[in-house]
Amino acid sequence: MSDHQAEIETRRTPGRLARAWDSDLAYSFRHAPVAMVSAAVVLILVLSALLAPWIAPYDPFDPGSLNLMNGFTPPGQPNAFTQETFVLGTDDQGRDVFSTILFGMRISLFVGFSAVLLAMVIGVVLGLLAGYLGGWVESVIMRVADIQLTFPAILVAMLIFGIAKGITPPAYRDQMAIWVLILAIGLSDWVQFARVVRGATLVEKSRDYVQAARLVGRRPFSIMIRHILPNVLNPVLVIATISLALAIIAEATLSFLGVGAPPTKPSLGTLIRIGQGFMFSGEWWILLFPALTLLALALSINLLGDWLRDALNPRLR
Amino acid sequence: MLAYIIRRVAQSILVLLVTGFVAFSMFSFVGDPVENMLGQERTQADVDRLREQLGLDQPFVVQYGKFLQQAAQGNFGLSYRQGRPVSDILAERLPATLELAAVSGLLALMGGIGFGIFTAIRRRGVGANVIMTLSLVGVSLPTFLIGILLIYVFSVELGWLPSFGRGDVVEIGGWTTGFLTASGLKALVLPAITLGLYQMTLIMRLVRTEMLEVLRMDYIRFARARGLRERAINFRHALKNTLVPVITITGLQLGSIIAFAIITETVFQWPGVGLLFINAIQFVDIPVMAAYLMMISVMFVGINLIVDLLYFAIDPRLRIDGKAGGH
Amino acid sequence: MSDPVLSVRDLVVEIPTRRGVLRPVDGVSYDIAAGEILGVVGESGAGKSMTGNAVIGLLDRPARITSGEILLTGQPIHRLQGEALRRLRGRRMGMIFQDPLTSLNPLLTVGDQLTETILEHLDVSPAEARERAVAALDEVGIPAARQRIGSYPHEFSGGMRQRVVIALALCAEPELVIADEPTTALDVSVQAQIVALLKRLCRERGVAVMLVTHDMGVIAEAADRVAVMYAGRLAELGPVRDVVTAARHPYTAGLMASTPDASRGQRRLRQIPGAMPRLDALPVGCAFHPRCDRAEPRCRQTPGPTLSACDGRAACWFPLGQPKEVLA
Amino acid sequence: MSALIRLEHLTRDFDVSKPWLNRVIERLPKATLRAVADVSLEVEENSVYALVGESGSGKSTIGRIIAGLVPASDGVVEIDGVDIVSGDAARIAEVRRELQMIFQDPYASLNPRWKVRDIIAEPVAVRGGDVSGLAERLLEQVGLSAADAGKFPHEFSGGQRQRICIARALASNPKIIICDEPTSALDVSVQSQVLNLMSDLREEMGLTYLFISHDLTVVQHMADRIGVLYLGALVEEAPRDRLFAAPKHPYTQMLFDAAPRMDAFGREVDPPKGEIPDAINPPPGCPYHPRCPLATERCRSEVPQPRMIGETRVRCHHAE
Amino acid sequence: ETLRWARSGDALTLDPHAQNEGPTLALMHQMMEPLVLRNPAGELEAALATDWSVSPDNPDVWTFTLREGVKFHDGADFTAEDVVFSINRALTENSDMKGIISSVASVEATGDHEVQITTKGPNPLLPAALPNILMIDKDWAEANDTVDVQDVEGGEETFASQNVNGTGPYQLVSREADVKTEMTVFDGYWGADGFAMGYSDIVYTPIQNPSTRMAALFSGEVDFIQDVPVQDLQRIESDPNLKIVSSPQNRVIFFGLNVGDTLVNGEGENPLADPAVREAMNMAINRDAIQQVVMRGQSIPAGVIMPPFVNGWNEELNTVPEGGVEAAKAKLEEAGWGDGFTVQLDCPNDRYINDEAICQAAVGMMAQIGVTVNLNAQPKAQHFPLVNGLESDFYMLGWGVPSYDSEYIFNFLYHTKEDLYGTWNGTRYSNPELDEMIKAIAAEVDLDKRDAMIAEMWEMAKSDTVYLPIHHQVLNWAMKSGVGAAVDADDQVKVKYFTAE
Ligand SMILES: Nc1ncnc2c1ncn2[C@@H]1O[C@H](COP(=O)(O)OP(=O)(O)OP(=O)(O)O)[C@@H](O)[C@H]1O
Ligand SMILES: Nc1ncnc2c1ncn2[C@@H]1O[C@H](COP(=O)(O)OP(=O)(O)OP(=O)(O)O)[C@@H](O)[C@H]1O
Ligand SMILES: [Mg+2]
Ligand SMILES: [Mg+2]
Repeated sequence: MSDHQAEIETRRTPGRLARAWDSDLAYSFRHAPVAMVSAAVVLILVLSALLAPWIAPYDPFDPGSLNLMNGFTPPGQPNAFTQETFVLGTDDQGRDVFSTILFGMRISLFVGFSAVLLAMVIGVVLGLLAGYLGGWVESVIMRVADIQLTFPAILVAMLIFGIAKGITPPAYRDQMAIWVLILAIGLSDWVQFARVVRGATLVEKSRDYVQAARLVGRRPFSIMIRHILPNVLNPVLVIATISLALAIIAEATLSFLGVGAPPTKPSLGTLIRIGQGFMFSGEWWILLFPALTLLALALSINLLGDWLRDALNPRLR
Repeated sequence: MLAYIIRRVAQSILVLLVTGFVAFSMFSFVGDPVENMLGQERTQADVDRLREQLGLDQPFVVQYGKFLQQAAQGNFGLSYRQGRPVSDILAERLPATLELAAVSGLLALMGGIGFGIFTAIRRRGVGANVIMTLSLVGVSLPTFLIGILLIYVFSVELGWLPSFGRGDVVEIGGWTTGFLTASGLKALVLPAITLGLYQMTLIMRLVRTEMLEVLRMDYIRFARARGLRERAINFRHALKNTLVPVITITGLQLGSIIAFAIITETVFQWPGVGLLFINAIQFVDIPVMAAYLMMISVMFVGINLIVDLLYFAIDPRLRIDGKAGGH
Repeated sequence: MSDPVLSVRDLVVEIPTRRGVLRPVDGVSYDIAAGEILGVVGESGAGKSMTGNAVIGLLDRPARITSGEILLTGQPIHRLQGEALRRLRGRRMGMIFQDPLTSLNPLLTVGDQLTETILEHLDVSPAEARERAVAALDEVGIPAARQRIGSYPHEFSGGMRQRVVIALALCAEPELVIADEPTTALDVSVQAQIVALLKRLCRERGVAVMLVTHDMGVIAEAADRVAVMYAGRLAELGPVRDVVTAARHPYTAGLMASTPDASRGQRRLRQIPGAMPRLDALPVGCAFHPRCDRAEPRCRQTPGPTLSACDGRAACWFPLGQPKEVLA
Repeated sequence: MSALIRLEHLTRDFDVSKPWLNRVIERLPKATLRAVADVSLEVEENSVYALVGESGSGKSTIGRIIAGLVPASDGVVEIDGVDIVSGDAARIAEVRRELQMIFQDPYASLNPRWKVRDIIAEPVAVRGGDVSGLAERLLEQVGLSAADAGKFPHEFSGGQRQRICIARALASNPKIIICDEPTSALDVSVQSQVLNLMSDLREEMGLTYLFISHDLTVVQHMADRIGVLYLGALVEEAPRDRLFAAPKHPYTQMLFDAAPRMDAFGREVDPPKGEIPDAINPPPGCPYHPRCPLATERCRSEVPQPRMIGETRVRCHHAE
Repeated sequence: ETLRWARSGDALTLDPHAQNEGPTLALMHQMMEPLVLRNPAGELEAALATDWSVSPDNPDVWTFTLREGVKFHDGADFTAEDVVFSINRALTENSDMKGIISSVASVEATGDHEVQITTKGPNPLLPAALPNILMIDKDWAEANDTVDVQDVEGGEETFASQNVNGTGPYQLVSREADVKTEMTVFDGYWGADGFAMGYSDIVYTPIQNPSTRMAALFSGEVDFIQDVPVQDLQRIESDPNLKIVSSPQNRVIFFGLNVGDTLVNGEGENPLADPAVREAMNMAINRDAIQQVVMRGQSIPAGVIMPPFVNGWNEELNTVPEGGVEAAKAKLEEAGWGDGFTVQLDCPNDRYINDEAICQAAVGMMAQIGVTVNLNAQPKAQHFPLVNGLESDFYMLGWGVPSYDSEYIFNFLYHTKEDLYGTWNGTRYSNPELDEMIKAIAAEVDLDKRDAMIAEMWEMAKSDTVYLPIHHQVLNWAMKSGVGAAVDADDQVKVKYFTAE
């Protein structure tokens, strides 16, 4: 026995970071070129969105700084009236497309992250409750989930948008749009989290470590949070990643339907909505660059999610 | 089985009631229909009179009650916008949406299952990886943009396919179909692809994941150990088991095709219920919005029911226990 | 008697992993004759299943046979691939897995699963296949086989399911059956039934059986010869009575001794210290030496010998000559 | 010696009926599964009481009822003189502390996301006790090293995990440990280590074990007194040696005969007939009668009541 | 030859008196006719009435001589009783046209082909109110139980909302609302020889999405579209198969300002109550930039909220304030608002050409003089209630003048908001003197005197700067080069004037 112990001990206990690097996940990551490229793209995009105020040459959200006469400047060419030049051109309001993309991505990412977070919190909490408590709590939650599914996401979003417009004080409407988007996307997305968490909870609940925790007198809520939650997070993470891409796209779709981010503070989706109007008119850059950015962002997140799903599923290794 | 159906129906009615209630509580926020219904020269008195006539001055609970009362008699009122019975309008528009949904659903199902199986069986193959990545491109752009791009390429630049509408339709006993004319079929192509692409990707990924799980099961190993052919193993043993979980989600996805049709129909000016709904929202055509939401609920619930019944058909374990599957 | 039904020679299975190449099966050799039951025992992870899977050609990637040979009635089969291998499986070699519940496809009736196997391998009409299926079920002791043939797996009890699995493995009349822990998931009373059934079939049909288990009792009752595996290698191989009563390898001896046995009446059990090493952390020298109380410097430095290098029974540099001493 | 655990007519029914609407429409009665049927037994302090029986016989359920994880449907459960079914809540909480459990699957009974230190200290930490150094001390006590406290469960082998489970069970200084098949997932060589450890700890700490197992040889090794369960009912109960020497109930005899033996080379006996019946629709009368070679008409209709034959308590009309 | 015609929206009904709305009337004008028509040049032209005059002794009475030999599509003759019926129908409670002809007191048939219309007071502009009052057959309406204009709440749909029996050049073949309406030429049309009548059939399809609409034109699936996005004009022009026809439109776009004491959305003193502040804001709007960039030249900067063809128009009124940002800032400073203020701009996003983009541009322009503007752009169904409910401080509105007379503008936009007057005045502006004059001109029969009064009123109105004019829209129709379309300032297509090549 002692020899064996020695054997275990001789394997040094590395630091947290080193351990993470050494983990299966990290290993699988280092051997998946697609995942690495995607991660790099996401990282670059997220960073440049975060650092937009410092990177972007202009502040497109400051209406006072815009010169309408700069409108429709092609990429890299001087504007006919003002002679100013912009890397990726300008849009119909004379905004620098490059800066607007950076700032717009900030909004898209913020909406995406927050919406997924919201969906995740609601879904995980309800899923845990349904799975752990069972009985009528479960029935009620799962029926509510059914009802939620009955309302297609887009409709939910449109209706929520309507309500919010009705009840928010006008002075806050500008910011409201963002929060409404978050709420709308989040609310229509929680069901899948709830379902998955409920399923995983049912499995975990029957494991003996939960029994052991009950035995020593832990309260149900404490068990749910301290014991079960950490063990159901893997699938949640996978769904969250894929939902993030979906949420960003959903935001774009909603803005096409006219319920998206306000045009004065455009998100990527709003930019695409605006840009698609210029598809035939020759100002291709207004659509192309935001669309490519969205594609790169969503595709990379999706690819990462895909990889994560396979990597976290021990049965597929 | 019977008990199960009764329970589902009871739930469905509840769902419908809640849907309707929620919808009604929201209508007042969509805007004021009266503004649209009266011309520029109307007076305030006209506005007040019309609002009263329409019952819009009542609290929404009362409006909802009235709606329910009428709906129970199969009367959804007149569209504010078109002045025609809502049920007629829906009946007229439904075939377009259903045909589009059916074709895209079929496309999504066949493509999804086919590619799903392929990518699962050839998990590490180049082809599978290419398909996986390409399919992700399809869901990484918003549907409306894909639609517009397709129009740009195939209608404007190449001129192969029509950019809008349903083409010529043939009416058969109150049902208009585009399946029987060449132009009707051509008109279906782009919208169906636009609408089906997203669902196809979802189904494909789902099938792949489930199939990979199933291929790891003992009974698959055992089937191999018995020397069955790969084809028999993949299709007879694995696929059938894969379908059991796939059916629920696919069912829901197919349901949401009708919801997503809103966007596709808007882009392609496809004369279905989705376009109707968008118009209704713009006009604040409350009777149409209410009826549409109810109809969507009924369809979802119906699809759910069918899905659950399919479960019974596929999985013998459920047939015996009679335990409700899925939820 | 000509060739043994199965003959495994210096079989090595390797798995390339991120921590180097593992050898879950390392130089295993044994024969099984027709009508003989070879028991394979060992701790979990010793490589029992891996050996069985290698024989029937069901190694999951990335595991693969890197050297050695497997002969089925004298014919090498370890290089066979795809179609050729598939034709052998089921037809000439059958396999039985541990869990009867998960071994059967829940969505197909047992009759379907039987007939598809029979039709796949034997040149018979569907009607005849059905007859054979009934006969197969009947043979494994399913009452009212003709009626039960349309039943789904979940309609059978655990023991009956395992009987169905056995019928499936045997319905195309293979010469070799690999039974990987066929009774582990079952209750004792049912286990006794299944073991009796296997013995009967083996005897009646002259099938060679490789019976994998970690229950020494089952081996003792059912097997003719026993192979003890440790960390991917054969530790000992011999007639069951000899191995159980007079083990030569210290590991086998320890194993026997640590099984509780009231007749010995001791208050404390003999125990082998430690646990079997993980494949990615095999000690230098004989894999067993860290747990062995007889280990000599030689054991720590040179890998353990192969069976053939020793007396053909125990792969040990210092086999126990006098089993009584150890057991005492 | 007094009885530390006392069960009297303990019964537990599980409701396994279909939903209400199905029953109404399909005219089905309510279905119940009697997992524990009228079990009475006493466990003496500092002894090992073993429950044996095949799968589904209600062993675990009894253990979980005693542990308070599952409520009893009927009967009395007394621990250390406190009735945990109807007794005073404060006292129940008190005796609960004296009771711990070890589970069958060492892989499932440790939370994979927790460090060993936190796992072991949990029983104390939950009640707000002082946990400094506790885990390290216990680890040493069960034969692991204090340095293991910072690791996660997946870094350990099955046997080591079971030691961690034992350490956790010991953390709150219990009097009673319910061991639900603690070694059935372990290899023989490791099983002996764990069994030895358990024996040692019992002696050192004066523990009482309720030892649940289906393995007769293990039970024979560990137990002082053994109860044999069949379909929820305690069909035979006797001190160990008595039981092994002279099993009275035909079921016990069948178990002994069917158990594989290391010395039974090439044994050719008729295997036992049949399998355990469906617990939802158990046979009337003596539950064992369909498989029993001694069964008579009486067995088919009348439920046998426990009788004493010498030191053995048996539920059989024909045992002698 | 068939004209395939697309625009963004469909007619809401075929009942000529149920909806006073552009696309609805545009479709019906192909199939039904008024007594007096406004031709593409914007002039009044004889349609079903060949002659009209006000009675010399009573300024309240007008006599209309009807065209003879006119037939309805079903073959019935067009007579005076149809006119009486139609106008009375248009005056009923459920009619949406009653506002246009609210001055009509009664209608009588004074002969088979003569009617007399009596007004509630002298109304020199009565004929100008009639071009959208379409005539239908009395007998047909009675036979089909569609005498009343549809009442949505009433439950039943009416026959007239789905069927047409007019005298117009085209008759209805089939109609699927929102999908397709097919018309074919009416053989018995009285004017078959008098008009171009280049097309024998019309297929009308609404296509909502601008990109799709453009795609349909580019791919040749339609021949003629309205509602052309301004950014696509260039591509159309460069396409040899396509062409654009444009004309200034009868619609002026402007912002309205809340001149009341308090802001709706905001606290404290209302800066907009100060005419100097409004003046400064007016100066800050760079109309040229909007014209060039947002509108791509497709607009005419406006200095007054009156389309150019309206009676009362003069170039001088249309001058835009000089000064630009600097002057505006100075003015604001002077008014005591040098530090700026915050106000919300309510804007429709689906009503006028590039409405949202214009508002956005305005936000930037206001920012340059230190006024922070929060933009609230939303669908028209939500926007207009704000305007009419006095719930906006700063809003966009567009105004067309179907009567081609200034009175219409004053009536709706400048008069104090009351039951019948000032309906669209969302500014709280109330000038008793102006109100007086508005009532006075309505009854003034001496046209010269009336014009003088109008000029005076514009002087007053303009100096108060309640509205900030932006531009007059320019109307663009795009079509295949073979289509000879005569563009109409009201955006009203009348295919009978079209030629085909
Ligand atoms: N894909 C793999 N990667 C790494 N190691 C593997 C893989 N598959 C199996 N192994 C290892 O190979 C060894 C042999 O496994 P095998 O299943 O043959 O053991 P066994 O003797 O059958 O055990 P058990 O009694 O648990 O069935 C084990 O140590 C296992 O961990
Ligand atoms: N929560 C429950 N609901 C319904 N039935 C249950 C429940 N828990 C246990 N049972 C049933 O009660 C009976 C006894 O179960 P128990 O787990 O006590 O058996 P066991 O003797 O421990 O079996 P094993 O050896 O398989 O662990 C079984 O038939 C089981 O299916
Ligand atoms: Mg194994
Ligand atoms: Mg148990």
